[in-house]
Amino acid sequence: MDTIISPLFDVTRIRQDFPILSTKVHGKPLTFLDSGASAQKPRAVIEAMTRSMETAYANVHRGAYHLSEAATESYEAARIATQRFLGATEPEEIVFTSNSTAAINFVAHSYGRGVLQPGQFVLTSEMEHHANMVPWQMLRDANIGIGLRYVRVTERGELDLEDLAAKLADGKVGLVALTHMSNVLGTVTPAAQIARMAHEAGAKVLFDGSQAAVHRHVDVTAIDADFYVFTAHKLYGPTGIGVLYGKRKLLDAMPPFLGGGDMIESVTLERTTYAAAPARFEAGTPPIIEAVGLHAAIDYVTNIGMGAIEAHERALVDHAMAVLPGVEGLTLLGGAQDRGGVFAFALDGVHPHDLSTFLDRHGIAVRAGRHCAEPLHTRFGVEGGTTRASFGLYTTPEEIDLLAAKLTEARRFFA
Amino acid sequence: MDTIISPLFDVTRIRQDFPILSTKVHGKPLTFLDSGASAQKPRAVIEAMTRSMETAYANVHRGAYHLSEAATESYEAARIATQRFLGATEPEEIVFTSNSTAAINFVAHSYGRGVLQPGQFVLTSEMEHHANMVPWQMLRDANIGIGLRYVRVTERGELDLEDLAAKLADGKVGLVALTHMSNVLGTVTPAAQIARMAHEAGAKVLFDGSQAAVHRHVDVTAIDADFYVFTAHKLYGPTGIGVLYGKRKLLDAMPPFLGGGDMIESVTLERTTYAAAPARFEAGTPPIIEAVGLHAAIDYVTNIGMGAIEAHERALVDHAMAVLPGVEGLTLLGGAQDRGGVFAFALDGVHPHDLSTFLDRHGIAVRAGRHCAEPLHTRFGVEGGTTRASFGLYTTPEEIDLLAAKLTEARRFFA
Amino acid sequence: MSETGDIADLYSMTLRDLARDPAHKGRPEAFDATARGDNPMCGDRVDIYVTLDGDRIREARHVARGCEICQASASLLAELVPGRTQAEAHALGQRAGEIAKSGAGNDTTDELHRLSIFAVVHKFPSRVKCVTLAWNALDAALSGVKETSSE
Amino acid sequence: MSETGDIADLYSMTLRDLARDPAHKGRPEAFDATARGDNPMCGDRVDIYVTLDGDRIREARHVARGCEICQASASLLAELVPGRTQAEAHALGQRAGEIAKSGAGNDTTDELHRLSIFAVVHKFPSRVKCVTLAWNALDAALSGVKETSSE
Ligand SMILES: Cc1ncc(COP(=O)(O)O)c(C=O)c1O
Ligand SMILES: Cc1ncc(COP(=O)(O)O)c(C=O)c1O
Repeated sequence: MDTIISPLFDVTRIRQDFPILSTKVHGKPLTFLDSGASAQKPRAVIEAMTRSMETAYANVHRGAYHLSEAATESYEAARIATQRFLGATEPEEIVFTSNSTAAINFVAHSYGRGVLQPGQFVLTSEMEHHANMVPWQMLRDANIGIGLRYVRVTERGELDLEDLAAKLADGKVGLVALTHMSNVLGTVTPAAQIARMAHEAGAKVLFDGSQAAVHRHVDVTAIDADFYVFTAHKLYGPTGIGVLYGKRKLLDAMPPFLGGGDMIESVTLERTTYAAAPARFEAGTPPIIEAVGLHAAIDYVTNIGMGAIEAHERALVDHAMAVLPGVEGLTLLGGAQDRGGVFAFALDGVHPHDLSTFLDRHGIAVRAGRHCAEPLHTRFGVEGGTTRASFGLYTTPEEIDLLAAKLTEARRFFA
Repeated sequence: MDTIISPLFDVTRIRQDFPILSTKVHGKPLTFLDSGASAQKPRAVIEAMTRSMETAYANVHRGAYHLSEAATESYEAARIATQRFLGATEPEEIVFTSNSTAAINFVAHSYGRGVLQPGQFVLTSEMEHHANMVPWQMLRDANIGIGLRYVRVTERGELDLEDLAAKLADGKVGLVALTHMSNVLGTVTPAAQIARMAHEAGAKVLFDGSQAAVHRHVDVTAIDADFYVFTAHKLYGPTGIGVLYGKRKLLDAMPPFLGGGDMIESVTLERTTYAAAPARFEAGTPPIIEAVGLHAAIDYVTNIGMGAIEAHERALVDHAMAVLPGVEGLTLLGGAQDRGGVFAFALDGVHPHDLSTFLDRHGIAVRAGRHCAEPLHTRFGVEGGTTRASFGLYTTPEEIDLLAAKLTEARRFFA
Repeated sequence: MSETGDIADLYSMTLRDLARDPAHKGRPEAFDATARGDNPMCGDRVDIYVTLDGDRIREARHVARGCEICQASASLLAELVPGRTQAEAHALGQRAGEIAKSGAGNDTTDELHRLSIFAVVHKFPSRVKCVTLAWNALDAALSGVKETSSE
Repeated sequence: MSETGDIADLYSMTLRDLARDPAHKGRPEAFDATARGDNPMCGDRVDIYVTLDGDRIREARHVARGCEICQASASLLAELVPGRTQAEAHALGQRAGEIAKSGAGNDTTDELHRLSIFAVVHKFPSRVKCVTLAWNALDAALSGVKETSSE
């Protein structure tokens, strides 16, 4: 198979944008199949961050001088770019946080404690990353009368929509918090349908888009999401910055979470009033340099085109589905119809950790463990963990072939 | 005056380490006097971050492959560097957060709600940055029986230690939370003495070292601080990362704050148990690239020597104290004996905002406003704000002279 | 453009006269509506007082603690809004904001011409808020809100 | 060193035999102390069961759900600790961790020589925890703690 899957998508040229992809690991060319954990960074992102530090850096929002104006402009331009990337209506609906985890915790605190009422429930699923499970458990355990329900996952690794409907039926769910794409099964969930079901049952809906936003074009307005979160480092951007989208009306009704500078309207010793969103939720010096990096990452993927990226990754998924099941002793976790480029599997007789070390010595980076989704592993009876290969826009079919070949070798080695 | 203040400290050479310092603003050489808000970045920091993204990037902690091992090693090396920088006993006492504000909020939530008891008080001061005031107000207003007291500030801009003693006297204060250096007055507080007083009264003590840690050698063990926070972007490091130091015993006793990946020990649908500190407090993907940047910043200032930096800044303060009061119509805020390179002032007849714009057109970056310390401005009767010049290790006496000259010009211009 | 020119352009005679002009300053003894505008970042504060004549503004006055641009904007507001309805006053405020933000100031009507002294502000992006604060407060006063903010 | 060599060094015959060795595996019917070691990141889990003879360990057994290194380490533990006091067993565990971390394994005594199969682990930094998990669990069992973690 040729590496150029689509004439629109020259993966060989794209790989040259990522300096790390030309490094060697243990003397072998790097085969990076762990983008689901964190993606590599294109030169455009690295250079944008460098440029901001070399030519336009200062603290934002409070300075009436050139560098601070320039930094503020870049920071707010990143907000606008993010708004457009997600199809949000206004830039004020975009709150910068430190990662997806912080964004979900924000909602769990500000909306969960500030808006949900005793007797209401949060509805999440067995399929979630811990980031979209532990904050809701902490809310449940805060003894303020908020309960927690889980949507079941089918054998195929899809959300059980009948179970979802059943658990919404009594109208007691105030917030549905579900992943838009599983970081273990690759399953893409039917977000628009879920939002409709939630809204009909009187609930708001949050989507954890940490994986989905990387792999497809997301339009929060079309989906009618109330909250949507993602994290820059998986979108080829820097660490240290994540995104919380919230509908304006909802954000305006939420109390702040963290207190400090930049989120206030006035402070006296006795009483503090808070600024409007998004400032109210951005206490302290924000990730200024990281926002510039995120902006560059959004521009980078947008220039390639989310549609082209999706098509490329769909081709990779098809290729993997053709190749991986041919590896003797390999069992894939889940088999959703709508799935992205994430494959968790067990290899008979080889422990994931041993396998991961073996592959590493061949330059192949995959992840072993439970991928921050312990209940899902329990659900599928693989408490000990799995090995996971996940793709990025720079992944090639040849890399998948190499993986398959080395899996077979590993099985022989550990026999 | 010669720019080389000390033979140990060649400021001309040091300035060459900072690419932005050779840029021009409105056609004038940049005179950056806003390091107190955020400092500029030396090439060493920029390059370390670039290198990490180009050669050693992956998500940390969970990967059994080379790049993840390398990234984990850098991330944990940054923790050890921070531990040494602060004189902490163990690396486990260092928690990475997103900034100082987040670090203080962590303590307000985890220690404030998790350990303090109803009937106890937090004692802070009129002199604090909002970051060390609003979280305690939010704790007070959470209706869990925790009160808030403020230490008075003297005319000179020092903490009133008699008032501190009086407010500790009834033994009801559980936590003293005070700045180690004011970001408005420049006042350095007697941390070791405060800690002793707090401990004698049965209270723990947190220092907001956001300013102090930049200007002097800090040793949390010598001070006997229970908590100490600072923020990398003021220490010539990147945005997106801050530091919470906490004594091991205290951290171990605190419940987590944010929930998600990496902070758990085990997760089931019903029950989650949490990892030990610091992991328990670092939910989600941490600021990996930023930790590398912070490490480089710590190495940078340590190589120059915190003692040399302190001496350089002391000379700058002396110079400013000799020059600024000579500007007609200028009133300095505060006049503490022990002070760092931060000067807030009023210029008779000229509004700070107008002044800041005027200075900007001469290439001089200063900050106008209330510097996230509104109650302090109220205390000193300057509700409308002040203009603030703050120094970094690259500041020269000539820059202070230029400021003084332009202040005089501004007064004429706006007369 | 020379940078001294820049500064002198911003702080034009017209602007500085407006900033000092006592005619529109001070709390009136009686008024029908008032609101306070606060800029938390810089500490600027403007109180706007309005007397009404049916659905039209009869008089506006201000007490401003702020920079010269903020004061000038409040004075110009007080000069321009008498005789206008709430909607008209709001539209004028929007226009003032646009002019300050984009520099587009080639309107032909007289009032709009007066607003064009703020066109130069677009070269000083952090100062746009200084222009809009008083207008936000006026909007708030006319719609019965007590406080507003330019952040 | 060739990379195949590397892998083969890590998964030496000795290590793989230990990992499979049934002699020290299985939950005994009676025991005096037990504890569980969990590695939350990778899902490894080791249960250690100890019977005592006064202040000395008589026997140790394990049930390990983990990689080969983890299993081998648990088996070697079960082989080495009988006859030792809590303090001696702890010291041995510390030594195992040091060897895995630093690669220093040139001890002369017999038991320590056995531990040196883990010296190669220092070239695989993320695997050090696989060696220490069982030893942490033993420590926990002997001091009455029920669970421990290698994170
Ligand atoms: C004394 C003091 N405390 C706290 C902060 C807050 O730091 P950050 O904005 O990085 O959270 C600052 C700086 O803004 C400060 O000067
Ligand atoms: C589905 C999903 N949700 C949430 C997260 C958490 O993202 P972060 O660690 O950046 O907060 C991840 C990635 O780790 C993820 O894959």
